[in-house]
Amino acid sequence: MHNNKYLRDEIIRISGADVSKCMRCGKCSATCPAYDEMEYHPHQFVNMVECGDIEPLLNSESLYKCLSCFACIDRCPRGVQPAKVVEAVRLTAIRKQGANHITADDIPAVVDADTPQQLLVSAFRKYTK
Amino acid sequence: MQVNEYKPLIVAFCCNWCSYAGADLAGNNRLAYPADVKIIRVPCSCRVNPMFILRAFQRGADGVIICGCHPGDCHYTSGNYYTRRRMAALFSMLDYLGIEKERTRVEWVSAAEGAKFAATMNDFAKTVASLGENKRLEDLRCKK
Amino acid sequence: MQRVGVFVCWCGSNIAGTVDVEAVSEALKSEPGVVFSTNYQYMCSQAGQDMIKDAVKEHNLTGIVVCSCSPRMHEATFRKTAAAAGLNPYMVEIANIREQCSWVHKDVLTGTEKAIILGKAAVAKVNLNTPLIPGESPVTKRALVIGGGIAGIQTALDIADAGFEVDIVEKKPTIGGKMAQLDKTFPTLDCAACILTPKMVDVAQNEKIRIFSYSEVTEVQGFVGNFDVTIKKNARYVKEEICTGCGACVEKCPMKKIPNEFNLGMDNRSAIYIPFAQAVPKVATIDPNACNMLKNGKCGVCSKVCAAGAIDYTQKDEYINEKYGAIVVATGFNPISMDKFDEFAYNQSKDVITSLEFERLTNAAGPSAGKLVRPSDGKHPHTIVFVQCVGSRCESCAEKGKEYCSKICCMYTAKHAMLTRDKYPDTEVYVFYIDVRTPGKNFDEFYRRAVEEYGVKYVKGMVGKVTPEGDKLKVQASDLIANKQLHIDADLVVLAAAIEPDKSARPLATMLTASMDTNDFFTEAHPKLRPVESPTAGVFLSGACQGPKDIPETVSQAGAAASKVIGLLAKDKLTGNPCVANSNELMCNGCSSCANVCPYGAISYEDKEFRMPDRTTKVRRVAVVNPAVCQGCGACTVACPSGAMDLKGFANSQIMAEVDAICK
Amino acid sequence: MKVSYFPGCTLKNKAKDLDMYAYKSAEVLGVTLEEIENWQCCGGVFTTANDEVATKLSSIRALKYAGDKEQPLVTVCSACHNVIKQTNHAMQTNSAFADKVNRYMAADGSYKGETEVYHYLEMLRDLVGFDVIKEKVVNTLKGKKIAAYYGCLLLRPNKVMRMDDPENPTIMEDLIKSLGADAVVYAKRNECCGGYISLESPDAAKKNSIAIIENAKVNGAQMIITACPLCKYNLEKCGADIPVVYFTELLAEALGVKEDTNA
Repeated sequence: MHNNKYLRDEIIRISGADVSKCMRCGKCSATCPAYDEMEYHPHQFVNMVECGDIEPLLNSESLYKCLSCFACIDRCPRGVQPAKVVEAVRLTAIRKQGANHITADDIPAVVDADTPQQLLVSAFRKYTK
Repeated sequence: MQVNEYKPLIVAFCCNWCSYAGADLAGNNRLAYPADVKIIRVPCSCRVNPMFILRAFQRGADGVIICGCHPGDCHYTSGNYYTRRRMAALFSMLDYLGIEKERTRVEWVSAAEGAKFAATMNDFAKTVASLGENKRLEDLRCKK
Repeated sequence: MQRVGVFVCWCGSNIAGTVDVEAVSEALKSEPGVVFSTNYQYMCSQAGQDMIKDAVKEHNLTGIVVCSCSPRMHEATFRKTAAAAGLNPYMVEIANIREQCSWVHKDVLTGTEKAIILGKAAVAKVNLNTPLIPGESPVTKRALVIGGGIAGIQTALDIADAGFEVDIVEKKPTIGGKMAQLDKTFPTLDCAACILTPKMVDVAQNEKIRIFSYSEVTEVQGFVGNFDVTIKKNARYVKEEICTGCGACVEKCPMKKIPNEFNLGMDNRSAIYIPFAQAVPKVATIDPNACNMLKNGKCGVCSKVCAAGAIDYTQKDEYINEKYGAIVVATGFNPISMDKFDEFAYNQSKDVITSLEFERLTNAAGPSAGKLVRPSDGKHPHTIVFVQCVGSRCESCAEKGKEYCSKICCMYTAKHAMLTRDKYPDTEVYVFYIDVRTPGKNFDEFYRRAVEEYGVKYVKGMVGKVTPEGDKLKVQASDLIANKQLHIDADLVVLAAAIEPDKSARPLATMLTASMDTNDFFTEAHPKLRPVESPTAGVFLSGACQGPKDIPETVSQAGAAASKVIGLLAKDKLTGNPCVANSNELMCNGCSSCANVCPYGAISYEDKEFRMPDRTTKVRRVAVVNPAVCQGCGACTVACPSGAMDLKGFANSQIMAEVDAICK
Repeated sequence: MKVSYFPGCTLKNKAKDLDMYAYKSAEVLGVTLEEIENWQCCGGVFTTANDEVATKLSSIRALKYAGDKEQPLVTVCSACHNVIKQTNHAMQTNSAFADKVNRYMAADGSYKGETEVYHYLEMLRDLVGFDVIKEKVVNTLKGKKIAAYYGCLLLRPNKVMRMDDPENPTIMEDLIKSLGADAVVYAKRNECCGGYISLESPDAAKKNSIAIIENAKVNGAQMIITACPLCKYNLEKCGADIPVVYFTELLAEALGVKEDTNA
């Protein structure tokens, strides 16, 4: 298994989440509304970050599936805050040069007459740097 | 060349039931704190006579800390409440005399709080060390 | 001048690893009063103790300083050694150079330096020690058991068996506790009522045992051997001695819509009620918040139908004072509230229940007469989901639940799942678990049987959300082994709620000055060696008030607590702590400052005649300490304005000498 | 009573109703919403990472503006509320973050987290009072079965938001009841509608939204109210066959100020 200690520590630092508190109950994944869209699920994010197995996460579409609905944060019995871990990994990915997940050119094709500004603003904040 | 770092002299009065046991627990868990702290066992924090504290400062102590059970948890029901009141008055007087109030402290440490004991002592020792040597109440005749 | 011997212990490498023991014993040799100083590998061993005894004889020692582990560990040991050598045991002082020196400092130089100073302080103190002789106090040969569940029942029966009188105080109208609400018990599956109710009857019939039901302890004074306890007997508006428990009043009472606590609100009872058929004492109780007669003076039906004339609407709360030699706390547990866990929809659907409610649902005497039905519509559930660890094992920063494992849930859930599959094979049963914890005799075998023989589906994972929709409960959960999110349409969801100490425990602990942990479980005097005693002398712990426990454990702890109580009550006299306050009557001016701060009322005043220098006599009021009541806190010594009050064993001069030694 | 008001980007555009009815209703209830000058978009979502500072400055400017006027800051869009409240919480609890922020803010003066942030719903509950609203109702909504949809942003993370019980909230239900209608309680009212994922994976958002609407309908809902433009968009987009309206619109209707705004 790939063990990237530097990335691991960096992700833990910017997320402010303590992954070592996880007791492997899987409640984050049980509660996740985007579970079916994800290749790696919230509990795997926590576990893989703890193990330093981060490359697969950085390259996974799962990063862009988390809704930041914070259900996992509120329901985790251990206070691990999985959503913050996912966010930290996503930032690690998109902060690289040219790694934005969407561009303005993608937008006209996906908006309709009712699309609220909020949707575009949120998506850009989540997907781009 | 060896640099002689200033080491404060700290007297800690610990009640037998909570804080002394808390100090023991800190030991059991190998939680380090400075050797400058010397503990005197008393049955209850309310046994600490202001006289003892004055004597300690007179003899060159740099800080005095009193540890007792948490309010409401005193083995003798109410001893720590007496401590709290008496020490508030004493410390304010000492402050008036020039013994900064950072050199005196009352802290509640339960028998289960080994970590708190060590943290308290580390913090107190650091605070006292930052104030430097206490000379205000020292009886120079005691110095040989 | 004392002749002091110093004995420095290596404690193997525990002390000798960080402290140069040779240097310590050498340095202390030159302290005033020291005539002998040595060091040894294990001072507490037989050889070490013999060394002390020999030195006492050889060097005519009058005082001993042992530089070793904490006095909380071995002070008693070395006091015995001193006594065996013919010294007064209180001529021993311990310098704690392990817990407070070698274990917290890494550098040998600093460690040794500090050890020497601590040793000097102990020598300075022992120089001022005086022989102390403990006082004696009589023992009241009666025990009080607080709580009438299985823990309290077993403790009371065992104490009574030894021939001592026992009183049980139970706040509910009947004894029996949680066990009376259970259906079957794991892992043998015998019926709880079948094994509990005979014991309840034994209690009722035992002439050594008195039951104060519907009562609570309101005040505790005194100390080990001599507790003075006030018990409040709440008015039940029924004369206990006369009521026959026939139940006519219960039947005729017009107020029938009161939620029945015994069935956890799943059915109703009347305003006058007997909690269950086998209640002990089997007498009716009127609920003052529900009774029309008590609320607005209109009704009186129960009084009319009572052939025995037991109803008394004017009954008042009664306070009883009683003396006890020992007190056993057996206040038990409760499941925690599910309010903070509504992702499981406990407050949104009747068909989401706790495991204790499930017990009542499957109990033949329960609200559904033992038929497993949904509380909402009375239909048979075909799919049941059990959720483990609801509120247990939560990190404190999660702001809900308890940090500890509730210990009993894995086993009772296996039991529930197995019994359901046994009785209703058409039911699908899922158990969502984080870990299955089954350390107990025949426990794991039991759990495996549930899986292998009864086909219970154990899923490693947690339920995340329960959504009531129509007559289904949509359960969204994770299956960590399959790495899938599961969606199950369940008919009934059962939550294994964490357990917590009864709410009455905290105020009781304050009354008893018994210590508790942060979860409000009572602390034991030693977690391994004194598991059924509270650090407060004379107070003992039985059952779940000390920590989560199943029935076998509770019963064995109850028996252990009883044996400790019997050991105490078997003594005619207790030797007290000699480190008590004493007043120098020549200095005392009778101002009462000391009596005002004494938490035990140990100080009284006497008029005493004094001879004056001019040969006249004068009568003065002076303080006198009752050594049997004084606990030696020392509050009075500081309050005394004239310096007359001092504490034996921790005298002003002794502590001052320690301060001097440290600050030299 | 005067309060500072942060409308947010969508309320000036696609969600004009949410904004307009918020003003109208507040007026009836004796509250003046003073719109913050030169407010900037909150960003739509709160970036949880500790080292994100610039993305939170617009919220801090708004907070400081209200703080300088010694007014509470009221928001009405769930997203704005979430972002601003979480930012404020970070200012109060994370001193390293606060230091960095104040270095950026040097020109405007420092801010420590002293402003109180209220969602419009909290303002109704805590500053106005549902009993007061009840008295001001002119068009009672009696007989209507209305389901409140909270979504995720109003309630979570509960440690920061502290609006209500995050798993069984009642604030919107209490509002519905005070307007005379029946509140439909359903478990999925705090589940996510899909949020911004509808841009990339409309089907995923659709699945979530359908489940929510289904759950509300099974429990008897004839209408859904929400505080979030994106929730409204997602719930409508999935093919809802019951109306989804902003809670302020419902409030305005009950208070009798809906018609004249239309006129």
